[in-house]
Amino acid sequence: MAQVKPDTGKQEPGRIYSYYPGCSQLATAEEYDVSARLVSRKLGIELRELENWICCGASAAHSTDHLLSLALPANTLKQAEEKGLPLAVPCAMCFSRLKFALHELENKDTRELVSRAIGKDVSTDVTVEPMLKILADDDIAIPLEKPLAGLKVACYYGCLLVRPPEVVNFDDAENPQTMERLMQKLGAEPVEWGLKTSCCGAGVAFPRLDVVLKLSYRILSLAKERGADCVAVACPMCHANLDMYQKDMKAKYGQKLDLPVLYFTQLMGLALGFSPRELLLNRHITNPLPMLRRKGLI
Amino acid sequence: MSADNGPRIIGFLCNWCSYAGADMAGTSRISYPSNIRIIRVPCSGRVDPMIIVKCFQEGADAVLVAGCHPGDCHYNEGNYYSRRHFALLRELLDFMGIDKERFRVEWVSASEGKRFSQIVSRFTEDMKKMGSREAV
Amino acid sequence: MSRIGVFICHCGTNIGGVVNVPEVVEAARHMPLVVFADENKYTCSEVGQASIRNAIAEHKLDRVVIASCSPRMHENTFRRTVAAAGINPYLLEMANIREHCSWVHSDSRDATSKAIDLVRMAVSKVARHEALFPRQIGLTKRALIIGGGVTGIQAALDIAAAGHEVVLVEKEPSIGGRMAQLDKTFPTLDCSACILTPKMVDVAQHPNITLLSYSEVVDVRGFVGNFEVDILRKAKMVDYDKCTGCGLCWQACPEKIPSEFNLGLGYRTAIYIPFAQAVPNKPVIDIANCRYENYRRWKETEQGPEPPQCRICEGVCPTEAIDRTQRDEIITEKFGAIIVTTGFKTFDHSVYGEYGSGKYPDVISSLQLERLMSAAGPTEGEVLRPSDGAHPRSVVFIQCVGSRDDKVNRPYCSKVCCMYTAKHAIMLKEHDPDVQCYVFYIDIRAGGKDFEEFARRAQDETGALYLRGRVSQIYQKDGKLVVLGEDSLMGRPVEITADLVVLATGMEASENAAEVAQKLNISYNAYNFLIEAHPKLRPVETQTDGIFIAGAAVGPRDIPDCVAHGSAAAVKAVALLSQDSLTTDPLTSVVDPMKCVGCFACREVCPFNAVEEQTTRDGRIIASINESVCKGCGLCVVACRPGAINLRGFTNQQLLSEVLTLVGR
Amino acid sequence: MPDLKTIIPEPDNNLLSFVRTHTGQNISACYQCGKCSAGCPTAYAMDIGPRQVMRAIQLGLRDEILNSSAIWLCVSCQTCSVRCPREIDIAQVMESLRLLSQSEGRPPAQREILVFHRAFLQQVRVFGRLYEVGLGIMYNLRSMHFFNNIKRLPSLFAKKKLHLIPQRTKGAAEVRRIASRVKELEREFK
Repeated sequence: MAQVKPDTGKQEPGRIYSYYPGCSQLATAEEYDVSARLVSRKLGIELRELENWICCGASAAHSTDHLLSLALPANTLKQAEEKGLPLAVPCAMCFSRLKFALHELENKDTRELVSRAIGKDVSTDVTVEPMLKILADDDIAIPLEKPLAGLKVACYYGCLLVRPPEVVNFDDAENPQTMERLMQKLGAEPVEWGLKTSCCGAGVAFPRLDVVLKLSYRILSLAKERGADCVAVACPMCHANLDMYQKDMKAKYGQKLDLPVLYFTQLMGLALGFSPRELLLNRHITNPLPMLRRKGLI
Repeated sequence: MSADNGPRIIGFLCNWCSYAGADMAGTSRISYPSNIRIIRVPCSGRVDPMIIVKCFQEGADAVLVAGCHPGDCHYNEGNYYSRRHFALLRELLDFMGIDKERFRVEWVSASEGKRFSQIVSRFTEDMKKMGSREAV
Repeated sequence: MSRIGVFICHCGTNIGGVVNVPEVVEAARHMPLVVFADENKYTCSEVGQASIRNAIAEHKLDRVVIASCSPRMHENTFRRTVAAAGINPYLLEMANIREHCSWVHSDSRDATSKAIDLVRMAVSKVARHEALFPRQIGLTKRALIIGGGVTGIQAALDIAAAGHEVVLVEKEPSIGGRMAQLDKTFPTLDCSACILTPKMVDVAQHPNITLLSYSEVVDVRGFVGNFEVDILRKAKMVDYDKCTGCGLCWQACPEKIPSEFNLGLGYRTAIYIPFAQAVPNKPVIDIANCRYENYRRWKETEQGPEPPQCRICEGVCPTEAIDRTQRDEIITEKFGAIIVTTGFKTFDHSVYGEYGSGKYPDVISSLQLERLMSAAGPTEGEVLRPSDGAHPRSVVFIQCVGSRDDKVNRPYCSKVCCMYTAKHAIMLKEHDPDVQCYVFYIDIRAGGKDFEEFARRAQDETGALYLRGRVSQIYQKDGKLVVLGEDSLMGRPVEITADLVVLATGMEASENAAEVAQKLNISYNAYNFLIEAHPKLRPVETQTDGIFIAGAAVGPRDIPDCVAHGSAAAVKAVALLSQDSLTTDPLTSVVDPMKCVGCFACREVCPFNAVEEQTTRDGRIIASINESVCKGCGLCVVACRPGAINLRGFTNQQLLSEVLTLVGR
Repeated sequence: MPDLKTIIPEPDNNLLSFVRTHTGQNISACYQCGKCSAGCPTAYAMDIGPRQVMRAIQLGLRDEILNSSAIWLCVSCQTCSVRCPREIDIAQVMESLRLLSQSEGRPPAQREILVFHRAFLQQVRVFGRLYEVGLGIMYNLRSMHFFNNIKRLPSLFAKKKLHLIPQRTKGAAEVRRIASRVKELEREFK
């Protein structure tokens, strides 16, 4: 666990990123976007949002139209490339699509085809990094104001952040530790558990809620069984699936979970002294405030 | 025989399988009642039925003959002969008024230490129940 | 009056911790004929052994009882100890008070009294021991190898290299065995003939090796070091001293017979060599099929129409090597060791009615496919359908034909079929890229160096479609074969229309394996595979000293295993032949000539044929035991009604005395 | 469920070659260990699991696969791809099969999922970004599940998770431009 340096306030070089919020962060996951921006600023990381960025196409595109599933993210990559800054991406889905695009653009023919599709010639000369990696960087000093003492956190990565390794090359595909290390820095207590990269059901919530319920319940119930006070996530889809349907799970599986699901950025925010209101902690369907009060963290 | 009470059991063990099996019971410390006294023979086929008769005449409570499993005989077929001899012997014992149950033939391989101790334990138990022959 | 010394071992606390050793010693002192008893911490230690030697000298002991661990552990150690002190090593008896006592009984009282009993038994037995002396017998430094396949060839070359004489007997006109019929070998795909032929030539040329081709072992007598073997040398009708192997005769011979070597896929002549690289490379005349021999048979009776006289071979032979005077002859040779390498034959698939009873020309065995693939084969290496000579496009392989099938009494796995089928799939694709192979299998068994990788290659690269399931039936339909199977992975029936079906026929012991085994008096299992002395620790030895087994005669094996096996057997034989004389164990049966009535009931039961006939001075024929052959099982003792036979070391008197010490009144 | 008609393998299994050319994956390498199905989160809901999909490719069972619910229930979580001992990118294969199935105009075994994807893209075309309310409405209309998730709306609005006024960005035009170019190119390659 890296020891915590005092906030010097001044920005270190190389801490400026282009920023790609992603669609969900405008609505259902606004709290992720907001908390990410707050925390970054506090840590001296400047996020410059790409203007007029467009959707990455998500699973919809790559399930229905391969070229489109490359063209949409390629357009964003082009924007980032022009800015000449590394691209910071909070949403795991966006991150995955951008990375997949980068990966496939390695192929010359694909690159030419996609360039024609978006009418600009794309290159692979741009780094795409997940918000988690940027904020968990050990070189970044975290000026703790309210250490999350005694808070047991089940860190949940889901699929897209870590899989497949050769595409996303971030942490370990079966047992990642980035979020755990970060939580320790925040003074919280990560619980070790076996489903941190198991799928929550992803985008099929609309058409097949039953699938999401089954998978997400399995994940949440284990987290609870392992003694977690809350689940930390880095993906709006994971968040939605784990946070929104706990009532339905109760109805279906009979267990009252009431296990708050927070974005890791929100937990950072708390530790950095931001108020629950600033961090939009009130936005979650499964209300985390009572638990946080119990723990004396707010 | 020994001072300890209980049945007096004589065991004829073939050198290659059963005697080694009894050794195995020892090396793996699988205990069994101490009543049995073991006589080493090269092959169960070496055990002359007349010797067994003699054992009973002289007052043994029970006799165990143990040899290699059929087919595993160190001498290829010795245990087949013994099997035949002892089938006949049973009838003879019966004729002599000696309970057949007091004479047992078992196959114990060199690796079956556990099996050997189980056989001896069970045999000893049964003989205890049956009581010593004088008592009969 | 013998003077017995008793030594009780503590074995540290192993014995002493449970058995009250001093009490046992005290008891021993009062046993009959015991003049000395003592205890040691560790009797097997040098100190312990020294104390025994000293006691023997000091107390003039002539027999010794040692109560310690199992005799299976240290009997030989202590025999040497007493021998060093001038006592015959067979005047020692051990009481097993560790494995059979202290280690299995916890109650000190019971254990001690049992130990005392065991010592008493030993004392009474040792008093009845007699001095025994191992005999030295000479041996013939010469090895016989039965079977000239790759295993026998390897064994012959290794023994010859060690400087001993070898006679290699092969029933066929040439050595080489099954390996000579193979095209390529897995997983390296090197040419079978190319790697085998040099070895065959070495056999023919090695000064220490005598090759008896076209010969069979008919009788074996004697025992380790001193076997006497009758060998039948079938009449070749060719004088090998004159014959140069020029080949004119077999090119001229008009008679055509389906070639055994090519499994009926091609023809040979009546005077023939089985294949081009044959060793010896000289022909034999197939008397049953030779026209002139046929004529000679007719001449004897003159029944029926007169068949043609041919004798073309005699006409063309430039060296007048054809010798019609030859007759089968039996020669007798002496050997010190025998290695049996009778190999295997492939399963005859005609028993499978559902696969066409061997009647569908385009349903062939894997060995037939080898011949079709071989450049030296009937089709010069072109794979053509036997029925119409067409190139097959769709080929179905069926594994486990005559393996893992109780219905045909072949429950065992033949070990090599998975691999050679993968090889066939790969090779066929190389022969003809348009071929599509389908392989029906139950499991893929590819244990072995580079085997799994090779088996995968057939599927990954050559695109053979593997289907998990046994084929139920094959039937012919307009010139093709319809194969009915299942893909048990999809749980769906499969139907394939094939041009050619190849059955991966399993391995069987060769037809004369059991016969040979009986002549040698070695055991074989229900499938006529020879049985090892120990499946793991004595894999090439048999229960009969001096007779070794190797190769596929022992069980299904691939080439590298057979070669290794052959070398292993060779080493065993060499180890035996390198001795100048053999020591026999004196713990054998002995006949009392006065009591023997010559009923020979003993001979009936003796597993080792150790009982011989002997004529007494007064002309009676009685039994006598060949001590070099007897292994001391004692079956004869029990069988002997007049009680003329006794087993040294385990005499009736000794067993009786042990019993009486326990229950005597 | 797949019908149980007899498999009659064709020598030229074009499905195998299709997958090879479109994904570079060699399905012949699959030795059917089942680790993919064992780890697949949605396998329990599929008619045939990933392992059987691989097997069906080996056997060339076209309809079996392209009509299966498996290819639609695959959520591309990549678990199978990461763990496959034969290093087959199964998730990618699933994707290519989804696309093949559509290009052949086959009715998807999981209609709702395709409807959802289409509705999603529709939103993106209109707004340049995903407008979730729009997606919800559009999906419900197209899938004929009019009241799907309706009961959730109040709480979602209360929590300000849904915005009634969608953001329109210049990006919208960009997306439409790209989308149409893509269509042209794809026609060009057909």
